[in-house]
Order: sequence, then structure tokens, then C-alpha cells
Amino acid sequence: MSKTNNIGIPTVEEIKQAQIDFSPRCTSAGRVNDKETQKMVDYILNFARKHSLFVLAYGTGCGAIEIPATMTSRYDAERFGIRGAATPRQADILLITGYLSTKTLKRVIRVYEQMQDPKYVIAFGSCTINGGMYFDSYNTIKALDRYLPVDVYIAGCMPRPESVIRGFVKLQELIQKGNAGNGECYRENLEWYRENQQKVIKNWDFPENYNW
Amino acid sequence: MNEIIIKIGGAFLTAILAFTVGMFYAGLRRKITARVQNRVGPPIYQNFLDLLKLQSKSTNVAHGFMGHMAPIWIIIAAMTVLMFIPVLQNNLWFDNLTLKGDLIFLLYMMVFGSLGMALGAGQTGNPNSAIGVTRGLSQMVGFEIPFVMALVALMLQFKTTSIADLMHFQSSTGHWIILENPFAFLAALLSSLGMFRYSPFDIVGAPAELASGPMSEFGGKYLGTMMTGGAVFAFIKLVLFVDLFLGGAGNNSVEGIVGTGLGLLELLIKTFLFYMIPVFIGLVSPRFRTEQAIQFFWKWPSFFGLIAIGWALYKNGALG
Amino acid sequence: MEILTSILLIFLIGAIITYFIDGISRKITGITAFIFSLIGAVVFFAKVQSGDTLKFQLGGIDLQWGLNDYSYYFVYIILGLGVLALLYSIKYMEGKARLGYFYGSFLLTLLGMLGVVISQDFVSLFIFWEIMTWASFLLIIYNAYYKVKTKGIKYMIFSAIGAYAMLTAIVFIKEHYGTFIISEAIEKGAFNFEQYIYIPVFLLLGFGIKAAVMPFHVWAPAAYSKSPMSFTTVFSGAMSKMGVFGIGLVFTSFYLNANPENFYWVKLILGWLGGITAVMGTIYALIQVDAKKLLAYSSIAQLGYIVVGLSTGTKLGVMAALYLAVLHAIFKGALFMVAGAVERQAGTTDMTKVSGLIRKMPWTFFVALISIIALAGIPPIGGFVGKWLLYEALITESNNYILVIVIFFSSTAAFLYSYRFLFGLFLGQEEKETENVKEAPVTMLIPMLILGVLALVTGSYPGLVFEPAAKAMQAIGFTDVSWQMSSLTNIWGNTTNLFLISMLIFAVFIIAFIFLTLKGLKKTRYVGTKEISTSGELPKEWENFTFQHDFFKPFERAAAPLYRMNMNKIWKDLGKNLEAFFGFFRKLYTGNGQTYALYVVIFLVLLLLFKDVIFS
Amino acid sequence: MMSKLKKENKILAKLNDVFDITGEIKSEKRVSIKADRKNVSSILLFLKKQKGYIHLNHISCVDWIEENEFELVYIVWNPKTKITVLVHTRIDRENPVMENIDTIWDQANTYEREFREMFGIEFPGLVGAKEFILEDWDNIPPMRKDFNSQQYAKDTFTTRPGRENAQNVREAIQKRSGEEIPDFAKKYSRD
Repeated sequence: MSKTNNIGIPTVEEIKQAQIDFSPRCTSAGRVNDKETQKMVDYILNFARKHSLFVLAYGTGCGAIEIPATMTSRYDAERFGIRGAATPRQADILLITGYLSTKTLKRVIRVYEQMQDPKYVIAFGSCTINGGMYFDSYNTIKALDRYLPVDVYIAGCMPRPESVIRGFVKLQELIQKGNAGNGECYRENLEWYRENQQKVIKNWDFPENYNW
Repeated sequence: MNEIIIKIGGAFLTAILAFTVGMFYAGLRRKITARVQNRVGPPIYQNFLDLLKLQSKSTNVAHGFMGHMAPIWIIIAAMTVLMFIPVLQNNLWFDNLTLKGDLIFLLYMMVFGSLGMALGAGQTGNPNSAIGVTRGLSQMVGFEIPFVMALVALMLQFKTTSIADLMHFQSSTGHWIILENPFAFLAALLSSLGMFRYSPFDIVGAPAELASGPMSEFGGKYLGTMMTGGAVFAFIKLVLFVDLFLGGAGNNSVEGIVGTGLGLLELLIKTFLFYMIPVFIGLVSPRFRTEQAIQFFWKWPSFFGLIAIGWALYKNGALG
Repeated sequence: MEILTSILLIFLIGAIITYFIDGISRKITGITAFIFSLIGAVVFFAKVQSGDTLKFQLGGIDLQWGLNDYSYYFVYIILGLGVLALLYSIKYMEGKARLGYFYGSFLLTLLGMLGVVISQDFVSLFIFWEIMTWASFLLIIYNAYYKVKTKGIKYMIFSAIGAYAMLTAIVFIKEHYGTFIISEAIEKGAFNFEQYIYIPVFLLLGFGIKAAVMPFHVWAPAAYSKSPMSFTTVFSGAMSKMGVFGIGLVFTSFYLNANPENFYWVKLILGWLGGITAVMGTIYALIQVDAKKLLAYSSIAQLGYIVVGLSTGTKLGVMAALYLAVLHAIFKGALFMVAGAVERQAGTTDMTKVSGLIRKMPWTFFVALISIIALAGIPPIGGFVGKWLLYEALITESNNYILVIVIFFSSTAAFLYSYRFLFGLFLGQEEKETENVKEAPVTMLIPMLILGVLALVTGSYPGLVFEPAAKAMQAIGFTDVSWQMSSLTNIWGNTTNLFLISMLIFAVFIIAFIFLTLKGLKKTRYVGTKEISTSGELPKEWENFTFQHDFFKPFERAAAPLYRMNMNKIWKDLGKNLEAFFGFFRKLYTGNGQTYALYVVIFLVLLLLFKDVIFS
Repeated sequence: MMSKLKKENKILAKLNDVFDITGEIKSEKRVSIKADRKNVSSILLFLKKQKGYIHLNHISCVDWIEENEFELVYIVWNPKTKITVLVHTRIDRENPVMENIDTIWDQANTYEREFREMFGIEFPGLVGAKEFILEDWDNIPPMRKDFNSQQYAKDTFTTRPGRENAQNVREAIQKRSGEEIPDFAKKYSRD
């Protein structure tokens, strides 16, 4: 197969290589759980965590309209233990619904850092994956996991409530396996994330010390 | 020595009972709400999972001295009030300090927890917390008045200020106070709607408009402790109402563990039946503004309270 | 028994010396005043026992000074609070003007109060009463030296009304019963509301004005909040108790049960006045934005409780009144000291300007917390005991059941302004203006902490106060007053064991502290008041989210009818009407000779017309 | 035809003899006029005060980069006669300055702040002339045609691999998986 073609479309190898270069620091899906045999207490705690998910729905984009539908009687997300949280202090999941403009990204980062470990991020819709229909927009970010550690992506524009619930179930599986939750990883690779964030956010007025 | 062991064991037994029943009732409320809204709803043990998860948060955010004290004060108030309320009568394990305190003390001790929570919420510096606290305190001034009227009526009618005596009266003469002084029960029932803080009186911690009000800055173990305190307080209020009006529980002649079991069963049935009233009223109610809530409490419930006092005076012959 | 005179002389000489030492060195003025008051207090408690009397003649009037248990009980309040307040003033008044003036009047006020309680005849009572009033008036206008009219005039007018009422009553007592000695007057039944009802009524008027009873409370808020805080501790803590002292004195024959049917209306009216005072003080306290005014109104409310307790005339009720008198002196003194400390350190006590001082002034906050809990009457702190006694007295022993609800409404609404005080000054967001505020100096902290610890101890061991209170009650006509060290009992036999409660609370606190706070304390991140969940927005440095304006607007809307009646306005209208009335008479004197001639002619005509009617 | 458009002709004639404009009737109840930028505010004031065109529907801005001009279109509407008048005006692109009309219609303020930010048009005396929607924007105004949004996005944001050239996604699919391009999609492909 030819290396490149006349209109500059990358080949599969290039894309694979680029994705390896691209690889985000903290992600749950690819992570190998170092302790395969969990202790009993971990098992119990993970069971509790996976069945009580307090969601902070940060309605950034058009996806926010899917959340009420997910919570209503027809789809009833509460039967998984999913319920809304009012403030980041109480929340476990940061649910980012739709495109993120750079202006919003600043607030989202602060909200994420205000949450308490273990904390999970579910990115919602194609705009958070690769920009989606805003691939050439001048003020929406293209790949969320450059700026925040994302646990689960829900593809689609927009994903219907069924797929949203599927994403939650996927996150529950990850939690039970002990993979999910990248708060510590985020804190370890803070300077990498800060570098990416400050590249987008022009005047950076966050406090230096990580003490939210 | 044996006395001491029984006292301490009974105290822990009561605490565990109150915690378990309160949490299960909270889960039950969520389940019933879901069923009424034609949903499946969370499992009934959902609140235990929430509590376990909140306690297992690996980082905590504290706002200083009062932020630390707030959950402790709530636990203190819950435990102290629990110790002074007779859960089962003439049962060795469950009369903890029943005769050592009376209704006035309980009235004031119940405020202790909410005061601590108010102070803790105040120190976080979140404006929503302060607004929620002011709403809660104002609403408390509303519903305390009819409740106190009902209690004063009972005190005057039965010439005692202690719950144990009231229970003893009901168990000795099989007359429940709900029949002896129905207006007092009415006033207390209406004010209990405000005490439970379900709809239509849930503007204190309204998540949509106040970001859950006073506890908006508390997460992790603090939030979990507040949930625990709330559950125990729900149980306390239910037991208090059952003791005052519905004849208490455990008044059976069966000896030993079987009698205790029967008493607990009776207690659960009565508390559950009473608990369903605020729950179902909350399910079908919109939300009152604060001043509307206060004015509601000062109109009909207080009117019933006044009638109750007159009724009590008439009953014990003070009015000729 | 010359020791009483010498103690009064100590205060008098102290006042004079302090006044003149100010010119020599401003540093040692406060210390001198404190030392003199300390000497006076020490000598008093060392040498004077209750029961001492001193008879002497002055200008043909035989006077009698002395102490029984009842007045001794109030001496504890006066001297204890006075000494602590003077120790507090050393740093508080530092660098202010006219220190000699201040401390001299302060010592004179103490002298006056002491004289009031030790005088056992009406003449010296009246004299000392006037000394007290005038000295305190000088202190009220201390901060407003050139604006006397606006600031102190209300207090002056009402004190004058009270003084005239007392004087009238005293003259009538001499007229009808031929004695100035209080005990003799009581024996002869001067206060029995029998034939000369106006005697006790006038006396109650005189004392009730000092005790800020409705409707004569309007002088209190301005006076309490305008005078220097270190004096307001004594003013509100001790001097208002002089009114309580007098009311108790007048009610002695009532407590002796001379003839209860005469007292039915008295106790009803006074009880309701006290209840309305409590409600009014409370609901006006919770709309204040200035901490000092808030405390002033709350003092009025607390005095209302005391008056209610006195008016019941039962053992529990009077015990509640005396206990609350001491407790109010303790926690309200501490709270006014806290307000003064905040005023000195942060510059203002306006709760819309200053907030978030808890990390700056932790000890002050600690004292404020304890005192506020005592004020709100929440166990296990001393205030609860007074509330308990009052309620049980009203429920079990008095027939005034609606008054219970009124009092309970007032004390439930008291939670609101209690929280307002703590939140407004100490909690909330830390402001940029108050970022370099320091803790109060130690000589100001010591008295506050002493008072706070007292409030804490009385919660578990109220018997410490019950013992002298019981003696005092026996002195004013009660027999076999029973009390326990750390448990409360009403006449129906229901008890509340305070020691057990305190132990239980302490145990639960230890357990909860270990399992909640210490668990995972290392992982705890301490955040400032800016790092709150503001929907992700990052607050700017100058932004302040503290919620301070219209704090209890919902309650105000709900209780709007209560806010309509305003005593100030009523008094102003009365004054206007009187002015118009007398203005009419002034118009008769036109200063024109012809008018006067016309009057004479009219008079003669009338005389001629009605001569047979008049001279028949 | 003319009888049908009586009202439109009336307002057009009126405007013609008050101001010097070139106008035409686009359709029924739709009059479009071109005016010099100096007259625009007086025309709008005239329309609002005299003729009852009290409602400002919209203000829009077009970037005519070839003529090196911005075109501002003010759309006003008369609730009585139901006639819409579009006032077109051109302003220089090099130093774009336009009269501020938020004294005539308050809601114009929002539009003008947006133009100021998105096109760099200055409105003297504009209330609240500060950062409006964009946060700390340091490039040329993004709605101008000479601002290359795609290039800016490439430089600023990290795009995920596989999404470099979104126009040719179908070719990319074909090259990778040999799937046939459907006919309706053929005309969109570049080659």
C-alpha cells in the first residue's frame, strides 16, 4: 500500500503512529490493573462506588438536553444508583456533555480539580472526542483528554439515552475492576496537563499550588 | 457492673437500630417515589451504598474549625436525643436515660445539631449555604410554634413533662393520646411536615436553586455523616411521635427476646405508617416559598394548637 | 459597721484620683481605676457579710444601710462584672480621649449601683439611684461629646420620668406609713396594692424603666449601642439588673403572699409586658445590621424573660429570674466584650462590612460561640437552665398558658439573631479589608474567657448559682427553696440531669472526633473561603460573596404585622400632641395689654353672671 | 402590482425625498434601501419616530473583503403596516467606525458589542465596550474573512489523528477499506 497519496490522506500506519505519539497520559480504558487479585475491602468499596454515582452534569453543549431524558421515567438512570449532585464537592462523575469552548474549559478544569478522589470523567458526544462538527472552529477544543483525564467516551452526535446509560455501565465495569479514577494520575502528570491547558487558555490566573 | 454493661450495650443497640431503620426508611422513600413516578428506582439499600462510598472518598476538603465540628455536632445531637427518647417501654435494653430528661430539654437539644450545621455551613463562605441556613432557621420558627403548642397541651392535660410518663399513661390505660387530644395530634402532625423538610417545605436544601443549600460545600465523609445524622433524626422524630400520640411500642406481656422482637415489630409498623404521611404529601406537593411556609404554620396548625390547649384545660377541669 | 462607708469611699476617692491622674499620665489611668475597683471588691467580699446593717441619722432622717442575701446576690453581679469590665477597658480605651472622665464616671456608676443595693431606706436608695443614673448618662454621651441632645436625651427623659415616679412614691410612703425604711414599709403593707395602689405602681414604673420594660424600652437600644462597649458590659449586664432588683423588692410582699387576689392583675399585666418586651426585642434584634444594636435589642428581650419570671411569683419562676439575671450578666457581658474587641481590631461592628474573622480572632470566636449558645439556651451551656426553669414555671405553676407560647416564639426567634451575630462577624468570606486583623490583646481576652468559662460551668453545675439565689429568695419571702447541684426538678417531679447530659455529650464528642476528624486527617486539604463551588467561575480578589444584606427577609415578610407597631413613633406622637396642647395655653399669653384687659373684663362678667351660684 | 405595493412605495418615496438614498422594493412588505453611513442613524431615528418602525429586528454585518468594506444591515419593522425596511450601508474596512445607535434602540447595544468583538468595528460612545463573548482573544477578529479559522485551530488545538483533512473523509475511508464511494458523494470529491 502506498505510503501517501496525491491528496495527503494518512495511511493506517501513520495514523497508528500518530495515535501512539498522541497518547494521553491518564486514561482508564487502556490501563492494566496491577493488582489482579483485589483485596476484599477493595472489592466491597468498589462495589459501593460503582453503585452510587453522583453525577455533576456540566451542560456545556447541546448534549445537556439528553441528561433529563436519561433521568426520566422512561430510561430511569436512578436504578443504577445514578443521581445528580449539586456541587463538585459532592460529585463523583464529571459529565461533559458536548463541545467545550476554551472559555468553558477553564471552568471545567476548576470544577474537576474541586472534586474529591476517586473522581471520574465521562466525555459525551463526538465534539469531545475529535471536535466533531467543530473540527475547524477557532474556540472549541478538539480532544478533551489532552486537558483532563477521561475515563469513558460516549460517541455520537448526540448519543441517545440508551448509549449514555451504556457508557455509565461501562464505567461501572471499570470501577469494579479497579481501573477507573484518574485523580492521582492527573496530579502526578499535572505539569503535562497544565502545559496543554495553558497553551489554550491565554491568561492563566489559577493559583499555583494544587489546593482546591 | 451488670447494670453498666446493659446500659452501654443498650446504648449501642439503640444507636444501631436507629441508624439501620433510618437509612432503610430513606431508601424506602426513594423507592416509593420511583414507583409513584412509574420508575424502577434504586434498590432499597441504596443509601447504605451511598454512605459507604462517601466514607471511602480518599481525599477530603475541610474549611476549618467549624467545618470539622459541624458533622460532630450533628452526631452529638442525634445520639443525645436518641438516648433520652424511650424506644421500647419497660424493656431493659432500650430505656437508656429515659427518665433523666424531659420534653423541654429534647426541644432544645434537637436544635443543637442544626446550629452546628449552620455554623459549619457558614464558615465555608458559600453564599448558597448561608441563604439555605437563613431559610431553614426562619422555617424552624414557623413549625416550632404549633409543635410547642401541642406539647404544652399534652403537658397540661397529663400534668407531666416527661415522655416516659406519657407513654406509661397510654400503656396503663389503653387510651392513645391521639384520641385523648386529637387537636394536639393534628397540630403536631402538620408541624412534623415541616420537621421532615420534604416537599412542600424543602426550600432549605433545594438542589436546583440553592445547590443543596447548607451542605453545598460538604463532601465525602462530612456529607456521609450528615446523611447519617439525618437518617437517625428521622427515626427519632418518628419514635417521638409514636411515643407521644400512638401509644408507644413494646407494651406486651411476652417475656424475653420474643417480647422485644414483638415490640420492635410494633414500633416498625407504627413508625412506618406515620412516616408514609409526610412522604406521600411530599410526593404530590410543589414547593412553598419560605414566608409562605411560615405563614402556613402560623395559620391552621397554630389554630389547632390553641384548640388543643383549650381542650386539655377542659379535660383536666381547669375550665370548670 | 463602718466598712460599708469605707468601701463607698474607696470608689469615690478612686473616681476622683482617676479623674485627675489622667492629666498626669494617660498610661496608668485605666490601671488605677482597675486597682481601685479590685481593692473595693476584695475588701467587700472579705469583710462584708450579709446581715450587716448600719443605722445613722442625717438631717433628722434616720437612714439605714446594710445587706441581706437578696442584695448580696446582686453585689456579685455588680462587682464581678465591674472589675472584669475595668480590666477589659485598659486596652480597649487605650489611646481614646478624656480617659479620666470615662474612668471617673465608671467608678461613680459602680459606686451608685453598690449604694442602691446596700441602701435599706428609700432616701439613700433614691440618692444612689440618681448618682448611678447621672454617671451612666455621662458615659453614654462619652462618644458623642458635642451631640448630647441627639444621643443621650432619650435616656435622660426616661430616667427623669422614672426618678420622679420613685420620688412621688417615696413621699407618699412617708405620708401614709410614716417611714423611710424599706423593710418597715413592707411590713406595714405599703406594696400590697390595697388602698394606696399608686405607691407600688409608681415604684414599679421607676424600676421598670431601668429594666427596659415595654413600653419604656425605647431608650435602651441607643444607650446600649452608643456608649463605649467596655461600659455597656456593665450597663446592660449589671445596671439593668438594678431595675430587676427593685421590682423584686416591690414584689416582696407579693412573694410573702400577703393577699394574692390583689396581685392577680399585677402579675398578669407585668407578665404580659415582659412577654411583649421579649418578642419586640427579639424581632427587632434580628433585623439589625450593627452587632452592637443587635446585642442591645437582645438585652431588652432577655430582660423581658427576667420580668416574666419575677411576675409569676412562684419558686421556679423567681429562681429562673434570678438565675437568668446572673447568666445574662455573664453571657451578655461576654458578648458586648466580643463586640468591643471586634470594634477595636477590625474598626467596625457593622456586619455588612466585616466578616470572616474566625481565623483571625479564634479565641474571641470561641467566647462568642459559647456565649451565643448560652443566649440561645441550648444545652449543655448555662443559658439552657434558665430557659428550662422559666418554661417549667410557666407551664406547671402559672395559669398563663398563652404566655408560654409567646416566650417560646421569642426564644425560638432568638436562634435567628444568634446565628446572625456569629455569621456576620466571624463566619462567611474573608474580606480584603480585614486581612491583617490580629487577635485581641490578652488583657481583653482574659475577662472574656473568664465569663465564657463561667457560662460553660454553669451548664453542668447550675447549683453554683442556685445556692446564693436560693438564699436571696428566702430573703424576699420564700420558704424552703430546694435546689440540686446539677439537676433540675419541677413540681410534677420531672427531672433533667445536666451532669449526665454533659458527660454523654462529651463522650459522644470524643468518639465522633476520633472516628470523623482524625480519620484521614492527613489526606484533608484545607481550602480558603474563596475556593468554593461557584459554578467553576474563579472569584476575583476583590469579589466578596458574603450574604449579609436583608439576612432574614423571608422572616420579615412573614412577620410583617409585628414590625408595624413601633414604640418610638408612639412616643414621638405623644410628645407632639403634648407640645400642641401646651402651645394652646401659651397662646393665651399674647403679651398684649389689651388682651389681658379683655380677660379681666370677661372674668368680671362671668363673676357677675354666676354670683348667686358662687356666693350662695 | 403598483397598487398592491402602495404602502411600500409610500415609505420609499418618503425616504427618497427626505434623505438621498437608493432604494428598491424587494417584495411585498419588504423595502431595501442603501444609504451613506452618515445618514444611517438619522434614517433609523426618522423611521422610528415619524413612521412607526418601532421594532429593530436585527443588525447584521457582512465582510466584503474584495471591496475592502464592511456592510452593515439594519432591519426595522413596523407593527402597523407590517413592512420591513432593510437599511444597507458600507463602511471602510481599514478603520471601521460606525455611529452608535443604542441610544435609539437599547437592544442594539448587544449587536454592536458583538460586531466590535467579532469584526473589530468601533462604535464611539458604546456602552460597555469591553470583552463580550470571547475570552482573552489576541488574534485578529475571528469573523473577518482574512482570519483562517482552520489554520488557527490546527496551530492552537491538538487535533486527534485521523481528522486532519475532514473534507476528504470519504476518500480516506475508501483508501483504507476499499469501500466504494456512492455516486451522490462523487461530486463533492476534489479529484
